[in-house]
Amino acid sequence: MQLKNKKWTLDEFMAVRKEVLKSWPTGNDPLLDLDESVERLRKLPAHKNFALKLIEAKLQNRTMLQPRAGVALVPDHIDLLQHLEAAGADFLPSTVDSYTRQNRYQEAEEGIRVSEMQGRSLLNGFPVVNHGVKNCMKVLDNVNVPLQARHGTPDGRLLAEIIHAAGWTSNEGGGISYNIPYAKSISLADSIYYWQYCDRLVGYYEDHGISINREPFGPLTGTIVPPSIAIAVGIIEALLAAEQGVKNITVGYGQCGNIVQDVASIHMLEELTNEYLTKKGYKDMFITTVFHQWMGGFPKDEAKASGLIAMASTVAQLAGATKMITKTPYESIGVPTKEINQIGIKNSKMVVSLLKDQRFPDSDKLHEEEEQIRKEVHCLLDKIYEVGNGDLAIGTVKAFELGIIDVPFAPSKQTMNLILPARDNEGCVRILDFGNLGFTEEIKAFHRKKLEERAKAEGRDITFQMTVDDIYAVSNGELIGRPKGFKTYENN
Amino acid sequence: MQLKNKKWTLDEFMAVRKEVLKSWPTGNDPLLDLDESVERLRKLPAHKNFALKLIEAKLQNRTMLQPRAGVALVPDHIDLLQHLEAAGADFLPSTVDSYTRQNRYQEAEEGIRVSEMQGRSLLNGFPVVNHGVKNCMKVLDNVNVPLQARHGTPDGRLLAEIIHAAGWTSNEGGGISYNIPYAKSISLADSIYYWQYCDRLVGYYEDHGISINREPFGPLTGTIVPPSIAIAVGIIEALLAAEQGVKNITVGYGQCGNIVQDVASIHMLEELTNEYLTKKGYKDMFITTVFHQWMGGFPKDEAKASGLIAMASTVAQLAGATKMITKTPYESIGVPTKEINQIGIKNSKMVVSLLKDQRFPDSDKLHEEEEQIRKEVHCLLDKIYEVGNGDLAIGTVKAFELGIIDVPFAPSKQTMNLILPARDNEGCVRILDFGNLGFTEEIKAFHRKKLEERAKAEGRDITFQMTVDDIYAVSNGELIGRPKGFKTYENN
Amino acid sequence: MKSIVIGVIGADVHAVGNRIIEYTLTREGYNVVNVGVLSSQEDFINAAIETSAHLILVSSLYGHGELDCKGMREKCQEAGLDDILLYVGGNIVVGKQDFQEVEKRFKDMGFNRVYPPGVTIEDVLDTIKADLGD
Amino acid sequence: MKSIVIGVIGADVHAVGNRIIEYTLTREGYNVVNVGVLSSQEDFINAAIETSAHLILVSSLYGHGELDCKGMREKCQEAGLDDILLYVGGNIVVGKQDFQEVEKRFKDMGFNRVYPPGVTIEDVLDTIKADLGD
Ligand code: B12
Ligand code: B12
Repeated sequence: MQLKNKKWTLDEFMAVRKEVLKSWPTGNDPLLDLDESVERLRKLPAHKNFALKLIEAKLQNRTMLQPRAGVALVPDHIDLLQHLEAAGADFLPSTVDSYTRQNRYQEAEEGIRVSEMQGRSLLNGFPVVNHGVKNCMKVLDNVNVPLQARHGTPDGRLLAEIIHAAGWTSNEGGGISYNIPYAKSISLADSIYYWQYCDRLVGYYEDHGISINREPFGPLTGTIVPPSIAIAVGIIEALLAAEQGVKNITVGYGQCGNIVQDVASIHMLEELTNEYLTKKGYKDMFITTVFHQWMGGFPKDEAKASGLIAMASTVAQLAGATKMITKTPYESIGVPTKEINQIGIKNSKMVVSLLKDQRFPDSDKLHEEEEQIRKEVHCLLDKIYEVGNGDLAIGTVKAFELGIIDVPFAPSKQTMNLILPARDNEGCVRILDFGNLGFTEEIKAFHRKKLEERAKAEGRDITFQMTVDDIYAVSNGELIGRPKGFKTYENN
Repeated sequence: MQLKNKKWTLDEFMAVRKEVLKSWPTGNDPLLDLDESVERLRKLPAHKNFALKLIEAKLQNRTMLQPRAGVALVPDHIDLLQHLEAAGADFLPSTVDSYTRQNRYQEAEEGIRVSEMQGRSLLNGFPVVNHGVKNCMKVLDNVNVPLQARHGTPDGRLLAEIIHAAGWTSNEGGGISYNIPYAKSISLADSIYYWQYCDRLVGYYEDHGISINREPFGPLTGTIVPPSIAIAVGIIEALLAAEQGVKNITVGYGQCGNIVQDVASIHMLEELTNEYLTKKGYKDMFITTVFHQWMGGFPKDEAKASGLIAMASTVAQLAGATKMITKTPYESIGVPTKEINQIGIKNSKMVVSLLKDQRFPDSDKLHEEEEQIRKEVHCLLDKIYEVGNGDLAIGTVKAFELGIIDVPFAPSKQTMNLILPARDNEGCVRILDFGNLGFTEEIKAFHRKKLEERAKAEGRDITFQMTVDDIYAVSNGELIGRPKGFKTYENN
Repeated sequence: MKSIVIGVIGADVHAVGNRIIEYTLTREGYNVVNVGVLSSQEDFINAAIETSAHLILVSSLYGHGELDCKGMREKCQEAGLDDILLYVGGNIVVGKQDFQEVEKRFKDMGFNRVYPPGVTIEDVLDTIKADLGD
Repeated sequence: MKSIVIGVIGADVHAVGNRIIEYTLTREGYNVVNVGVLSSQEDFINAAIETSAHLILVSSLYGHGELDCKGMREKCQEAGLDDILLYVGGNIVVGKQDFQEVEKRFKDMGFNRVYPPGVTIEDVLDTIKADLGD
């Protein structure tokens, strides 16, 4: 295989498909006949189609809600999802367990067995592949809103086949966003290739008149990721997906914490994704945005976690995000019970419905932050196309190799892991160490200036300790990790 | 007595004082010797002085938190307050029961008796007057932050004497704000007179070097009160208090729900209060603001209530309010337990500390709303001084008689009760029926235009039904009470 | 047109629900006699006698309902209002309490219908209609 | 300089805490051997043998800790690491569970110290010091 950003021919796709379906016994299901699946999905009512419901959603003013949720066994999983629907979830997930994510189906099987034996879920998600198409259909039959698989699987090809055949009309992920934060040693060329397959599968459905949504995973490592890096990755994955025939894409972003920066990011995420898709000639695209409530370490106290959840909801709604992924008061502790998951939804729902007729007003401050992000994203994408000689897939692989694009705190060896972020004195995420990041000197100077403001206010140097303090800060109830004894007003 | 806005002489004050102290046996306590009280209060550490802690607070970026809380019996009340302090309350309250508020001390005594008998509080607050100075001192001794009485007492003179003598260094209320929403038939001239007494008492302490804070009750009836009316009342009470020698004043405002309008209101509350105090020649005033989390009907669901609480906290912090009064997840049900009250504080604290380095950015939209409020408040105050021939106390009484100033949904016969508010299409509180309100035609036209936008969007006329729908809306999880079947996007 | 007496009992000044109850019951075609906030048992009873009302609908929001409602049924009987229906609703006790117990306490006091927080006047229109036999 | 082996066990990719643990223990003067995320029991054990480590500090964040840690003590013994200390911490089980029970399960598996969510590496520096006998 020679990776390039080019729509796979049907033959190429079908040849690989044969191998994919052999990778685990559930791939051998007659329900995986593509043409039959197309016909089955054609009969799916519109309110269960993720893509169609998103089109409807965008016309409304309110941000739609989707929780994360998944347990080992089918009946429990259905019960869980029904609880979340009852609490007001507009879209439902099936969060997939970590063994499946690493294609370790044998261990997932063991997890199912022990869970059945002990009567409690020992897996941290729903093992989609092991359960197979029929069980996934059963899950969809028992809910009244669209279903999406949320996972973190570098090679999620069989998973994609199974969920779409079962009528789940959205798949989260992408060749970058489901590799860099979720794997250690899988090459980026491989994961991009795997995700071309997943996108091509969706393209097949689209070619046959079935709308299916795709959602790049915006937050990446969830840990003070600078907005322009997250947005650039989202745009790349949107472009790669569009090439394979995907039409309905939701680009994502994880809350950073400074409200102006967060609103600017959601605006730029949408604007720039559309800009690049248009510029590269993709037509009839339908782009929506998803805002992830704070993806880093949560405070332990449940009331504090609730405060953070509602604050995030305020920002998502004011920014005009189409969808929001909700967290729960148990976030820092462990996978939530269905009741606790409901709390996160209701808490969020209250806020977005209260504020549905309101938007964050235009202001100079907002425009400045937007312009900064615009400049940075353009800069990164220009460099990526450049090193790829115009091919985005090749450019992405090279850019990661060279550190031109780099993701902080990633487990993966496919990213240089040189850049270090830290917050400025108003809590905006900036970059402290650029590594080889493909930024101009002008952009770098801006980041340095912003961090120097903070360093001065705190009376200390700009070091990794700032980053460490910022990583802990939110779980300690602060946004900026100030040094001990710091008093704001001494600097006013 | 002939009401006018003039500092009472010491003799006048002392003469009335004799009568006040006779109104219930606890007034007969030697601890009520004023000069001894002054000396006692001089020894109070700064961190227990409300006024001094507010000065400190204003230098910080974070909005300070204060819950509402009060139960019938002293030991339980102390336990309650200690729980709230532990949860992170920066200032503590003692919310006073409703019998005491109406000076029905006999019934309060009965409430104490039955509460002792049954081992649970049958009173909705702490009966300050019945418990007397010693018990109030005991309460203060057992906490480490300043204490304030929060009540709703048209004639709270004995209450004020008792709490200040006990070292509680703040008193909420005012001649308008503790009459109109809290009484039926008490004349405004009387309640203003009673509150001149309370202010004069604080003036006495101030004259002797003891700082005591006073806080007009900003939210009034808590039910979609148009901001300019609430702000005008706050300014009047601040001016009346300043005349009697009060120096440290916290003006208040209850969240309305449109974020831009709420931020503009907090800004104008502070700006205009300072403007009038300066214009009228009061020197060395220290003005702070307090934002009340949503004061109308709450949603029943506790998770939804938490969402509202955190959303309110976001607004208070971004607006730069000095203090915020917190609500709890039980708000719609009943007086909260100490544990539930803690949840409200922690939830709020998370949000204000996360956002402490952020402010709502300046924008045209914000400035327009600010300018509208400024215009309306000037208009009301000009008219009030006019009908009072330059005397604010007389002007206020007359203006209420004439309906020039009017408070919606008040139980009191002292306000015309003709004006009706409703939300516009973005949720800002506007006025649907002006009664005799002292607004210019230009201002009225603005309100009408805004409400017509909503009426058009909803395809119905502007009637009281809109107001009724708005009153119910927040408890149903919406800000604007839309007619059944309303779909926002049909109008986009 | 049947008469219903409404009002808010005791030292309670919560006026908003009272105003909406008046508006709603009037719209439904009843003769509504509103004694308003801060009303004593006597205020309710006198209004009921004057207007030959069939139903007294007591609101209590502020938590002292239990103290304020004690003896109301007996006072009604003394005043000759033998068959009058007594409803009570709002936030009738202090805090969140088990409603079954609360209901029992008020039924023991002679109230015919007792409502927990969150039940609005709209929710009971059908019950009123049935109870008043229209 | 005493050696401590750290890493994240199983199919777990949570890398942030691991990076901070490396930074903190290094700052405290230990020789930190980081096997990183997605590490098997063998990865930890081999590293411990190579560096004569006194302590293996296992992180498990994603919930499968119970499945992933089973048999680790036995494997250590087979490898001749008879006295090695085993710590485990992070979010070691799925969901919120009674910690006393969880602790028991992991102690039964042969772990010397077992930590609930929210205990950071800073919180255990003193314990490490004491256990390593400095
Ligand atoms: C950021 C994050 C992610 C990022 C991770 C990015 C990356 N590659 O590193 C992303 C988004 C990729 C992610 C993915 C997943 N995550 Co995650 N994640 C988090 C989150 C929000 C913060 C973790 C973090 O970085 N904290 C900051 C660091 C500094 O703290 P720390 O990791 O806790 O480590 C400190 C302490 O734990 C301690 N410590 C750690 N190990 C040890 C060992 C010892 C001996 C001691 C004493 C102390 C100690 O010291 C460390 C430094 O102080 C947590 C929840 C939370 N804490 O709020 C969930 C959480 C850990 N994730 C969880 C899950 C389930 C997942 C997923 C399966 C997907 C899902 N269902 O959402 C995948 C897993 C993929 C995989 N194969 O592992 C669950 C685990 C559930 C459980 N145990 O019951 C959590 C708890 C969230 C939840 N409540 O559901 N996640
Ligand atoms: C607005 C409000 C105020 C305003 C009132 C303005 C005014 N004068 O009207 C102000 C700020 C002045 C105020 C003051 C006080 N309040 Co207040 N207030 C509220 C609040 C937030 C909303 C009430 C409201 O207007 N709702 C909207 C209307 C439409 O609904 P409603 O009043 O509930 O009425 C509807 C239903 O209850 C029902 N209903 C009413 N009566 C009846 C009767 C029957 C038979 C039926 C079937 C139905 C029914 O129909 C009505 C219309 O649909 C409530 C809490 C809440 N609900 O969220 C607290 C609340 C009622 N207040 C409370 C208290 C304690 C007080 C104070 C003592 C101060 C304090 N501790 O905070 C003072 C009392 C002063 C006094 N002497 O009465 C408590 C009562 C506690 C309890 N029962 O355990 C509450 C529940 C808040 C709380 N959780 O602590 N309050």
